[in-house]
Amino acid sequence: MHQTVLFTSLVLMMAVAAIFLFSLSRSGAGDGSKKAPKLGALRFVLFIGALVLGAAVSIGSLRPWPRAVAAGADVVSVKVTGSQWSWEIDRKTIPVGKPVTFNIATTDVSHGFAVYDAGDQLLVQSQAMPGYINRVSYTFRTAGKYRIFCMEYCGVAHHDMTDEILVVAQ
Amino acid sequence: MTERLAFYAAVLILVTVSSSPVRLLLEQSLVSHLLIQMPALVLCGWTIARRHRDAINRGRESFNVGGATGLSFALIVFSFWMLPRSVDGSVQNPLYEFAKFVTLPFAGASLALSWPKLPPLAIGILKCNLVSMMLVLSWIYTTSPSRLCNSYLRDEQDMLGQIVAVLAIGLGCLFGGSLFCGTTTIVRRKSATPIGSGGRE
Amino acid sequence: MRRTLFATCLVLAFGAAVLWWATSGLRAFTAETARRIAVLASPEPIPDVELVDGSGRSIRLSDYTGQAVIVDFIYTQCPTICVSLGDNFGRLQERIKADGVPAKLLSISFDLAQDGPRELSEYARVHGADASIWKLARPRNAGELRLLLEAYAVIVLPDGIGGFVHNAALHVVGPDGKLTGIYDLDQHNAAFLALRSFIK
Amino acid sequence: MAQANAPGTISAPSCPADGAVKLTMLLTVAVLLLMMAFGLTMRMAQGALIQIDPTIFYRLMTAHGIGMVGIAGMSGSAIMWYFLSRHVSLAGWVFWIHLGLFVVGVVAILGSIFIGGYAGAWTFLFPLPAISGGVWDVGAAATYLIGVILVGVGFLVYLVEVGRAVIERYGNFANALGWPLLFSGKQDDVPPPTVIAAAAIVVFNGISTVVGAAVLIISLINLYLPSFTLDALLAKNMIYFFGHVFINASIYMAVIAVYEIVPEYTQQQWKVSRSFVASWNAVVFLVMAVYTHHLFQDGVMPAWALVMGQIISYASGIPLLVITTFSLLTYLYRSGIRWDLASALLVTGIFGWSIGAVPAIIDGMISVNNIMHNTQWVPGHFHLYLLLGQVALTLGFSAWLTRTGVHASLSGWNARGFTIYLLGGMGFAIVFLVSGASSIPRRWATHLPEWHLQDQVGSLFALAAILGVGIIVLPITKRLVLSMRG
Repeated sequence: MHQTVLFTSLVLMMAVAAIFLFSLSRSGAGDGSKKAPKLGALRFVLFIGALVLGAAVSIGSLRPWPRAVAAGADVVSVKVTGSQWSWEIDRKTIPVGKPVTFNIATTDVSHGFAVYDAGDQLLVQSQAMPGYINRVSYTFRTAGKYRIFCMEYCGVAHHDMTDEILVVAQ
Repeated sequence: MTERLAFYAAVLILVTVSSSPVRLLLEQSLVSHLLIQMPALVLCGWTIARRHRDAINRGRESFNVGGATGLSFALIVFSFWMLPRSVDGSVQNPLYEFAKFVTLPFAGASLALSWPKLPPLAIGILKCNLVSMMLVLSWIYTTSPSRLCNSYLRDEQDMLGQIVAVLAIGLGCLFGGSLFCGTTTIVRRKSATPIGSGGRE
Repeated sequence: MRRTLFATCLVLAFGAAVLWWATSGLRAFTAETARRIAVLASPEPIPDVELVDGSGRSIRLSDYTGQAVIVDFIYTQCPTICVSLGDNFGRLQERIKADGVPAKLLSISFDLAQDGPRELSEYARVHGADASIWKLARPRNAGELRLLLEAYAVIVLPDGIGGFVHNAALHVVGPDGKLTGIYDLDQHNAAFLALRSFIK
Repeated sequence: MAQANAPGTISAPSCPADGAVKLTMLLTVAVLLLMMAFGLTMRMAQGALIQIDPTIFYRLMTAHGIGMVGIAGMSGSAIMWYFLSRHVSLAGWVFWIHLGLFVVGVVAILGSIFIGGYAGAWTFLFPLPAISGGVWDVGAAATYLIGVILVGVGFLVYLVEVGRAVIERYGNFANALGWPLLFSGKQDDVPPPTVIAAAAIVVFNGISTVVGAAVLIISLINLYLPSFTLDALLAKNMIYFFGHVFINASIYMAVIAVYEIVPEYTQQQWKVSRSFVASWNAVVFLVMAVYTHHLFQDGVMPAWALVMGQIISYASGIPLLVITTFSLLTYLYRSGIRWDLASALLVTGIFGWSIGAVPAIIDGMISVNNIMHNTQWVPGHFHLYLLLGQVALTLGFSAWLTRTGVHASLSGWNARGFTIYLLGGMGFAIVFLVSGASSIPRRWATHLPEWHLQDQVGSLFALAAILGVGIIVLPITKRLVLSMRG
C-alpha cells in the first residue's frame, strides 16, 4: 500500500511535469499561426474526465468505509490512554487474526496513536483527543512485536512517546 | 416622516422600559436583560439622537472628526455593561441601575452621531470584530464553570450563550451577505493608475 | 482633527480608568470575584444573628469567638451543589480532627419553609457531621435570614422547580468574628490553610 | 483594464505604499532564508549530522512553521496589494499598518519562542499551549498567541481595506466575483482576474480570520482561566479551518502575480472567461470546506464531514489544474516568451503548486490518510507547493519588481541559482514523500538509525535549495535596497 501510494503519486507528478515540459518546449514563437489552437473543447473534456475519474476513485476508495470500527463478540477491545509522554495500554498481548478495536483516549493534550510493524511500516493510526474516545480497528495477520508511536505533536518529548505490543498466535 | 415616527416610538419605548414593572420584568431573566432591555436602551438613544443629529452636531463637528470620539465613548460604555459584575450591580444597586439607564441611551446617541462619519474601513473592522467577540462571549457564557452573575440562574446563562452564538452567525451572514448586494455608486475610472497613490517613499 | 484627537484621548483615558475601577484593576469581572477580593483586603464584621440547630439549641457566631469557623449556606433538599458542599465539609472535618486545629464548621440552611430540626439532623447524619466540630443550623425568621445573606453576599434564587440556585462557597470567619476569606467549594485546601493561618 | 507595461521598461505604475511592498519583499527574503536555515538544522538533527537538544528542535520547528506561514501570507498580501492597486483605489497607509502589526507580532512570536521557550507548534493545537509538561510557562504561550493575534488583526485591516476598495469600484462582491458574466453572460465591465481573485480571497480569508481571532482569544483566556475549557474537537475544527484557509490564501494571493506579469511576456491578456469566474467562485467554497481532510484520524468526527473532506480535497484540485495551470500552459504555447528569472520563477510557482496537488489529493483519500497522516508525506506535499509554489511566485514577483532596463536573462548566476533551487527544492520535497511512504513520522526531533540516510539526503537537498535561493535573492535584495533608497 505504502509503495503503491508513492509510486502512483510520482507517476502522476511526472505526468503533470511532462505536460509542463511539452508545453514549455513549444513556448518559442511558432510560424505564422502564433496562438494555440482552440482549447475550450479540450478543457471541457479534461474537466468532465477529471470529474468522472474522481467520482469513480472516490467511491471505490470509500467502500468499504475505511474508518469502520469492528464490533461483535470476538472483537478484542484494547484501551489506550496517552499522556505526556507515555502510553498506557490495558492489554499488550493481542491474538493474531482477530479484529482488534483500540479505544484511544488522552489525559492531557492531543496525541496520535499509531501501530508500526517489525519493518517500521505504519499499519493503522488514530488521533487521541481530550474529552473524546476515538476508535480504530485492525486485524493483525502475523505474530510478533509491534511498536506504538505518537503521531501528533504533543510537546518536547513527543518522539519519546513510544511503546510496544505483542501479537501472539493462539 | 418615518424618522419622526421612529423618534416618538423610541421615546415611548424608553419611557416604557424605564417604568418599574417593565424594567423588573425584563430584568427577571438574564436573556431579556442583556438581549432586550440593554439593546432597547441603546436603540432608543440612537433613534432619538438621529432625529436631531444636525442640531447636535452643529458647531461640534471638530470634536468628533471621523466619529472617533463618539465611537470611543460608546465602546467604553458597552465594555462596562458587558462585565457580569456590572450586570449584577444593576440588579442589586440602584446607583448602577440608574447609571445603566443613563449611559446606554447616551452610548446609542453617540453612536448615531458617529456611525455615519466612520470611515468604511473602521465599519468593516468593527463588524468583523463584533462577530468574533460574540463567538468568544458565547463560549464564555456556556463554558464558565460557575455562574457569572449571582443574580441569575445557570440555565439562563447557557441559553444566553446559545442565543449569542446564533446571533453571531446570523450577523456574520448578514454582514457577509450585504457585501453581495451593495448598491454603492460605481466609480468608473478610465485610468488604471490608482488615485491617491502613495508614491515612492 | 486636533480637537478630536484630544477628545478621543480624554474619553479613552476616562474610560480606561472607569473599566480599571469596575474590574478592581482587571482582577474581578464578576461580582463574586470582586467580593472575594474585597473581603481578603479588608475583613468584614458579620452580624451576630441567633440560629437554631437540629436539637433546638441556640447558636450564635459569638459562641465561636477565639476560634475560626468555616460557614457555608445550604438547603437540605438540594440535589447537587449542597451535596458537594457537604462532601467538602466532610473532608475539612477530617483534616481539622487530624490536625487538631481549633476550628469549627457551620452549615446554615436558608430554606426556612422546609428545613426543620428533623431535616437538619438528617443532613448531618448523611454527611457524617461530628457535632463537636460541624454544626447545622437555621435562622429563626426571614428577616434575620436576609440580614445574614446580605452580610455574606449570598444570593438565593428559587429555581422554579421547588429548589434554589445559590452561590456556593466556603466562608472563612476569623477568631474575631470577621469574614476574612471566601473560597470556591472545591478549594477546601486553601480554606484549610486559611484556618491554620489564624493559629500563630 | 490598463494595458500592462511592455517588457523592458521600468516605469511600472507605483502602487500606494510602494515602499511598504518593497520592504515586505526584503523582509520576506530575510525571514525566508532564516526559516530555511532552521529547516536545514532540523533535517540535519534528524539525520544525526548534528546534535541539538529536542527542546531546541521543537522551538525551531515552531518558529519555522509560524515564520513560513506568516511570511507566505505577508508576501502574498503584498503581491495582491501591488497589483490590485492597478484596478482599484487603495489607501497606502493601510498596508503600512498591516506591515507594522505583522512586524510587532513577529517580534512577540520570536520572543515567546526563543526567550519564553514556547514550543507548542505553530498550530497552537488546544490545549497544548496551556499544557506544556512544565517546559514553557503561561506567559510564553500567551505572548505567542498575542503575536499571532496581532498578525491576524493586521490581516483583518488589510482584507477590509481590499474589500472596501473593491466595493467602491465594483459596487458589490457579486459584481467583483464576476457573477453577471457567470450567470447571465454580461460582458460589460467584467473585472480583471486580479479583482476576481482578490474578492474571492477577501471572502474566505476574512471569514477564516474572524474564526481564527475567536479561537485565539478563547485559547488565550483558557491559559489564564483553565476552568474555562473549550471542546477539543471544536477547537481543532476552528484552528484547522483558520490555518488551512490562511495558508491557501497565501498561495492564491501570490498567483495574482502570474495573472498580471505573464501577460507582459506573452503579449496576451489573461482572459476572464466564464470558466475562470466559475472556478474562482468554486474556490471560495472549496477552500473553506476542505479543511476536514485534516481530521480524518478523528473517529469522533461525523462520517459525512470526512467524506466531504475527501471529495472536496479532490474537487479543489480541479479549478487549479484545469483552469489556472491549463490556461497558463496555453498562454505559453507558441507565445515566444522570453525566459528570464522572473518568468521562469513564476512558471515554476504554478508548476510546484500543480505537482504538489497530486500528493495532497492522494493523501486527501481517507484510506491513504490512514497510513500517511502525520508522516513526512505531509511536509512533502506542502513543501512542493510552498517551497516550489508560493516561494517561487514570491521570488518571481521580486525579480520582476526589481528588473532592470534590460531583462536579466536566465543565464550566468541567475540560471545557476535557479537550477540549484529547482533541483534542491524538488529533491527535498520528494525525499519527504519517500520518507512518508517509509512511515517516518513528521515532527520528531530524533530519528531511528534506519531513517538517518533519508534525512541526510534530505539535508543535502535542503542545503542546495538554500544555496539556490541565496544566489537568486542576492541581486534582488541589492536592487530592492537601492530602489528604496532612491
